[in-house]
Amino acid sequence: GGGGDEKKQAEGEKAATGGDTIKIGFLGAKTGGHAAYGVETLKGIKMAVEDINTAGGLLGKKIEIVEEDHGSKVSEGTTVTQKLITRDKVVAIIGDPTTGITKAAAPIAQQNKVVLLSAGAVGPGVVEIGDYIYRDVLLNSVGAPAVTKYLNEKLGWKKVVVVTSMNNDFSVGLTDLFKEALIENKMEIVGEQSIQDGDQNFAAQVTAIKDKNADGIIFTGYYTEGALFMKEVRKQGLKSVLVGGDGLMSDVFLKMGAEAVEGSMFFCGFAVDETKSSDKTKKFIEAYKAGNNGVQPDYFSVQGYDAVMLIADAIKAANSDDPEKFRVELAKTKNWEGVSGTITFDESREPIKSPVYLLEVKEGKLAVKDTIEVK
Amino acid sequence: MDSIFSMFLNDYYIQVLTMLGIYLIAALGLNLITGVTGQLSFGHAAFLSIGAYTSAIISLKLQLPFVVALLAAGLMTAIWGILLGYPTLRLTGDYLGIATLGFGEIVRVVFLNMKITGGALGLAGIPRSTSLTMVIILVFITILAMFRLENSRFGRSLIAIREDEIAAEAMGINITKTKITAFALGTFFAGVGGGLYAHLIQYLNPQDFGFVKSFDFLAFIVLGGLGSIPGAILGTTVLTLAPEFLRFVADYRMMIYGLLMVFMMIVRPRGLLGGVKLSRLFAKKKVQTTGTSASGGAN
Amino acid sequence: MLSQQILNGITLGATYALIALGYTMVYGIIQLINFAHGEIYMVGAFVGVFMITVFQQGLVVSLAAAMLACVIMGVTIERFAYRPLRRSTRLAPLISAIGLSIFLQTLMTKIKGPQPIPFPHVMEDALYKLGPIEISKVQIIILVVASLLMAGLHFIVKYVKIGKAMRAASEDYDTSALMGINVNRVISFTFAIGSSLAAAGGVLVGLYFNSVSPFMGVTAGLKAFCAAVLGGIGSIPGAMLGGLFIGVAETLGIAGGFDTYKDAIAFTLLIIVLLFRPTGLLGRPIQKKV
Amino acid sequence: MLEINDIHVSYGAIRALKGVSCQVDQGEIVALIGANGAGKTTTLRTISGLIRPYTGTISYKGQDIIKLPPHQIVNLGLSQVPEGRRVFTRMTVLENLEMGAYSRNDKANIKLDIKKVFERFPRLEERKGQLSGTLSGGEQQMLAMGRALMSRPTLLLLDEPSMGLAPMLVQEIFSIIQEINQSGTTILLVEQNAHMALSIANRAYVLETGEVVLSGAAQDLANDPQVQKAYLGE
Amino acid sequence: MSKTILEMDNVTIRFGGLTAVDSVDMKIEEGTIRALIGPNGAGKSTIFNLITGIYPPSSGEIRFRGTLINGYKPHLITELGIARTFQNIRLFSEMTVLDNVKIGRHCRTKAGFLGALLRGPGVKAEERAITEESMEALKILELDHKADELAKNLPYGEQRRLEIARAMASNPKLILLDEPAAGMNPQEKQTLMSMIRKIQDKGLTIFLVEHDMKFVMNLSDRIMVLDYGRKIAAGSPAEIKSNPAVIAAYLGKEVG
Ligand SMILES: Nc1ncnc2c1ncn2[C@@H]1O[C@H](COP(=O)(O)OP(=O)(O)OP(=O)(O)O)[C@@H](O)[C@H]1O
Ligand SMILES: Nc1ncnc2c1ncn2[C@@H]1O[C@H](COP(=O)(O)OP(=O)(O)OP(=O)(O)O)[C@@H](O)[C@H]1O
Ligand SMILES: [Mg+2]
Ligand SMILES: [Mg+2]
Repeated sequence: GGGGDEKKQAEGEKAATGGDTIKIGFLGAKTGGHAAYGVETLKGIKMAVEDINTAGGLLGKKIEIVEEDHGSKVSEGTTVTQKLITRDKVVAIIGDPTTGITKAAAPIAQQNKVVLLSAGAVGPGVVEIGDYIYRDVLLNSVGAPAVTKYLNEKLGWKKVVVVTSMNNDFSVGLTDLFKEALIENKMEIVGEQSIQDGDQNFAAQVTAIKDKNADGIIFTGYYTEGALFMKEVRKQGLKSVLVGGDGLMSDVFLKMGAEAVEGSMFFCGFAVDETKSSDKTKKFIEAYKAGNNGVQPDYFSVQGYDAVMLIADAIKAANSDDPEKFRVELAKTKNWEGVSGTITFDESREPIKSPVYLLEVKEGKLAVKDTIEVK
Repeated sequence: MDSIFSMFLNDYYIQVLTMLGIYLIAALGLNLITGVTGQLSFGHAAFLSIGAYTSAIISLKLQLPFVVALLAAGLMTAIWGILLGYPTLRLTGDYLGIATLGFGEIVRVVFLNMKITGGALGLAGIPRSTSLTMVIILVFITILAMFRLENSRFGRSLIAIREDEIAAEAMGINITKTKITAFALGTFFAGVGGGLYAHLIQYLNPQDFGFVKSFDFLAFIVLGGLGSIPGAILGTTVLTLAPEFLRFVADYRMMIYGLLMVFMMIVRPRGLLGGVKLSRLFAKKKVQTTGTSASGGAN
Repeated sequence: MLSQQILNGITLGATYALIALGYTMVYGIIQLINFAHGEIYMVGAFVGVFMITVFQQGLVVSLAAAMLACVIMGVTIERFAYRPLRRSTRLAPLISAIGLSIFLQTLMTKIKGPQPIPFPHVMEDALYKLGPIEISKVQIIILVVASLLMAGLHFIVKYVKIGKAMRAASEDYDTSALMGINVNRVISFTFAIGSSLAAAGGVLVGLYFNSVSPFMGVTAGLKAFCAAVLGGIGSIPGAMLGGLFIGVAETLGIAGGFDTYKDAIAFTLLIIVLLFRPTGLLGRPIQKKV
Repeated sequence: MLEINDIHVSYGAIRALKGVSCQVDQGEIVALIGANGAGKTTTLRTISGLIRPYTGTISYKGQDIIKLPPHQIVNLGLSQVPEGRRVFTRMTVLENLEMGAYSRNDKANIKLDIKKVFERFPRLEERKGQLSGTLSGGEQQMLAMGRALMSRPTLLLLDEPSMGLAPMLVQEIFSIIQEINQSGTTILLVEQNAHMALSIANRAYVLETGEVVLSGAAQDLANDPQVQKAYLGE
Repeated sequence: MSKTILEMDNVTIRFGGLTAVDSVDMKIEEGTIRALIGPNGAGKSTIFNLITGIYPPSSGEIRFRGTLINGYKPHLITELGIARTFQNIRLFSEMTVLDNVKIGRHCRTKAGFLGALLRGPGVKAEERAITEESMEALKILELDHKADELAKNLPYGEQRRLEIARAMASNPKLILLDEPAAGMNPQEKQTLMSMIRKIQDKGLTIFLVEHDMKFVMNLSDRIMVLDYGRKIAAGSPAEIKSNPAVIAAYLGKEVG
């Protein structure tokens, strides 16, 4: 642990003496298989930083983002975390967008007493690593039961097919939660298929579920595979709609899926519907679109944005950029309104986002189908 | 001793160096298999993962001491090395490489589907028992072991197999047994490396041990100079540290890294230290090795 | 159901085969596992998308443009990254290939972003009934184009002298040169053909699966390579057979409930085949003569 | 016809040729003899363009060929039977012969020439479908010779064509060389079997450690006591 | 005469449709030099390959000092006491001359990988002995001054001799030489002949294939002639020289 305090001082030349910026690290992939998530998260982070800095900064200082790529490798993820902490002296790290690398990075942050806030890790066992570890996601354990109940009670679904992306921890975790909820609601799983992130061809899986007569498809993976899967579903002439988690929330889903994803539904912590969104969300979406050729933001960018804002608000509240102090304020976050939804950290520091929105693709756009309150 | 390190080095450097040490151990193992014995292995990362998971599970489920976990990791990996080697080592050249590549991918998929490894969710909460001191000691032990292996009756038979299998067999070398022993020894070190890795990173995910990582190891030893212990060390060091040194070029980092590999290979086709032997480095008399190609060559 | 799945498998296998041919030809001549080949396939797919979206070209022109672009790329890569290593250890160009593959992948990520992009909609999703099975228009196009390309290749290699020159050069550069063979040209030609087929594969896959991404070359490349070896690396019919074999086996594996092990299916088959036929299904057995 | 002037070649640090000059005239048989490692093979490989000398000139029919790639040199009618046979082991006997005719396009004549080769070496006809890697050493040597003839060379370079051949075939090979020569092909012959080589050659050069130490009419050299002692084993 | 060291009984091998060695019977007596001659492709190298276990015979029996060795793996046969050289030189080209010969000692020594790792006194002593004995073998072939050279850098003739030295190092009872004089000039052949005699004097039996008749006739005690896989003659050099069948199939004319 803290054996390196003097050396930290000696090393940190600029960072320690200057003190005119507050450094926040970005941990994520800009290359390799997870690059899409990292790059999107970073976009949101940068927008937030710009908003704060143009509004005069934080505690009179500007926020500076130190971005590092780990190439989607766990081992490099830990190295990057070490670097951000010891070389760059960041007070907080935002990342990693995936649960796996977050779990590898979290013990290091915890040990060095630096706040780590993941803008994407939804899997189990993250915040348990220590009291410096946070996340601002909509927990699947909140979303999945809510949506399942809705499917059963409001839409009258009885039989479903479940599709999981086997090498995606988000998907594997979400499938487990959906299955529990399905049992609870006495719904039947008539078929199960697995895919992998990065797959492009789903002909075999779709053919295999074709004659199952399911009411719908529960798809727990991410947007690219979701869109391509639905393309294949339509190509094979199947009419079912797809239901999934917020991993589907991306412009890619809409663009790549086109007509095929029409009617697809997923849960999400915030509304992107132009009529129902909060002002904050609306503003963010406008700003994001303006900077990205009219593309809609996804789950990673909004949460990246909120991650910075959450930390900034905690620093403001603590009136200090010392992680030991502002993490206490962070833990107290209640009914905090962000662009990705309304967040409360419960006593175990897990984020609770309420209400949960069920979004539906309608005429190529996202619309709020229903709003589900959770406790 | 670790506290001594941390007086001079910050945690970032310690992390990088520890990782380098782990890669060195594994790369030297591969060098024994591919560099010295001439048996292509494209599945080294899978052996690393077997060691990593074995040690992690032993630490987590049985709470045995780290040394035991490490040793078990090495042995378990060697056993798998033998199990794979037995049927496949009669394949020659690239076909063997491909079989090991396939094996590597199968191992990854199996870990992805197993309960005890946590599947795609990975295995977290592994105690951080690996220290730089320990890794340095193990690196030295590995180098010594490799040096002794290579400069012995056993090592000679490995090189003979690499040079000409038929002649080696005609000289009385039991090809199958020798190859498998080399494979087991090489994978043993991969397993130990894997054990150290698990207890450094504290989190394991099958995705991190794909074929791309296997090729990383191959690149380490080929770029360093196949069959050369100092070569393997230099190659591993250069290629492990390069991505860290290249951080200043930010988004062009991996692009430059890729080009660097091509460039270094073209400049030194036999590797950075191709043909350099540890024993010769220390020997008084310098024996000149000559290049194989003519001054001009065709075209 | 079964016949439907077999058709799915054959379509997938046809695309594997197109990529596998490049691997097998390059391997056949310079014994190099050209790991940058998957990336050439990826670039081919992107060029196709580019032609359709930016230049508003039809499928045929776009396909031709992608093939041409990749020919240039493949030949250039050979010239600068592999040729200087021709007489060094066999693993040297392999490392060079890995370096190139990292380079091309990150380059494309930098240019187009890491997100997959949708393949433009160039035709209707029509379905035709063929007895118990349904075949889509895209599937027909893939099967037709792949068959034409493979038949063309077969013709070139079989009836034009270059095929024999390729085999000779693969054994011994110097002696081939003594036969009057321009070895450099033959090797360039091999890369040209292999790259153009990969590009075609890229465009067809984009069309079939509706998306292209900077990472699409990795798995497809690996599977195709596996197909090449399974068929007997160096053998052109072997690559075709291997591609179809893996495509069908994988599809049936998924249909048969081994979907979680999908990626292991190809490799398990491969290892089994190699144990019984150490040089692949159609590979020539290695003759031992002392 | 062929003129080599002061060529120097080195392999890394080893200097293999230190200024070799020689010439071959139209219609001649010229023998190149010398101990192991004298540089005979290196000389032939340099002529064919497989090795670039760092100085010196080589001209063939008045044309400077030193910068030409090997395949173009072959197309000028300059063929070589390389040392150590170098047959294409994974191709059949017949395919090897076809490779020899690679630069030709007259299909009918190629067929005829293949027939001629088979007449000369009946053993090859018996083995024509066999992979040449599994041929016996001597059979491969016959194949290498036959393959070179398939290009209908005007100048043929032979590197130890009698190595590993049975006594009867050695005689046969030398009479074939004479026969080819009589039908208009000029020949540069490298041989360990100096005795036989000198008996059919018009002129000869003796190479020692990369330098020409003796040259002259073959007859004279055969009677030279120094040559007799060193190369003829008498 | 002395006792038989190698015996072939009705040995046949076929490759596809081709019978490369056809019902060959043969006995070699201990301590003699036996030559095997015959036209190219007669099956001489194949007989060597059969004896050393590279191919198993299709039928027939091969006995070495009374032991049936059909189907034994090559390394076991070497251990029993048969060593060989190859028609196409097969040295370990990236290894030094000395290391090449040390490999020859492999089957007479024991240290395994554990020995290598621990390097106990026994292992060190063994290694010293290996070096000594290898140098001995090099001396016989007059290559000791090149011990540290890489094998690939030796001239052709010396490479052939190195192959013999390497074979000698395995302490064989019987040594098979496949065209040992090929590619050598007359002078070198002369020295090689005396070296082979020296080897014979050490009590070894020599079985050689060679196309140089002067070499064969000078050196061998008995000669066997093969044509199309069949034995067509056997006898003393003088008998073979004048055997009309041998002249017709192989020699072309009488050699003197
Ligand atoms: N590829 C090579 N690398 C290094 N040295 C070489 C190479 N080829 C030949 N040499 C050296 O060059 C010299 C001349 O060799 P060359 O093969 O020309 O001799 P040669 O007269 O043909 O001998 P031989 O009768 O054995 O065929 C020798 O000293 C040889 O060791
Ligand atoms: N593995 C094999 N497959 C097919 N044919 C083979 C094989 N090995 C040898 N042969 C054939 O068997 C015959 C005998 O070959 P072998 O090499 O024994 O001849 P040899 O007597 O040693 O001739 P040389 O004097 O030319 O070396 C040859 O005709 C050869 O083509
Ligand atoms: Mg020579
Ligand atoms: Mg022979």
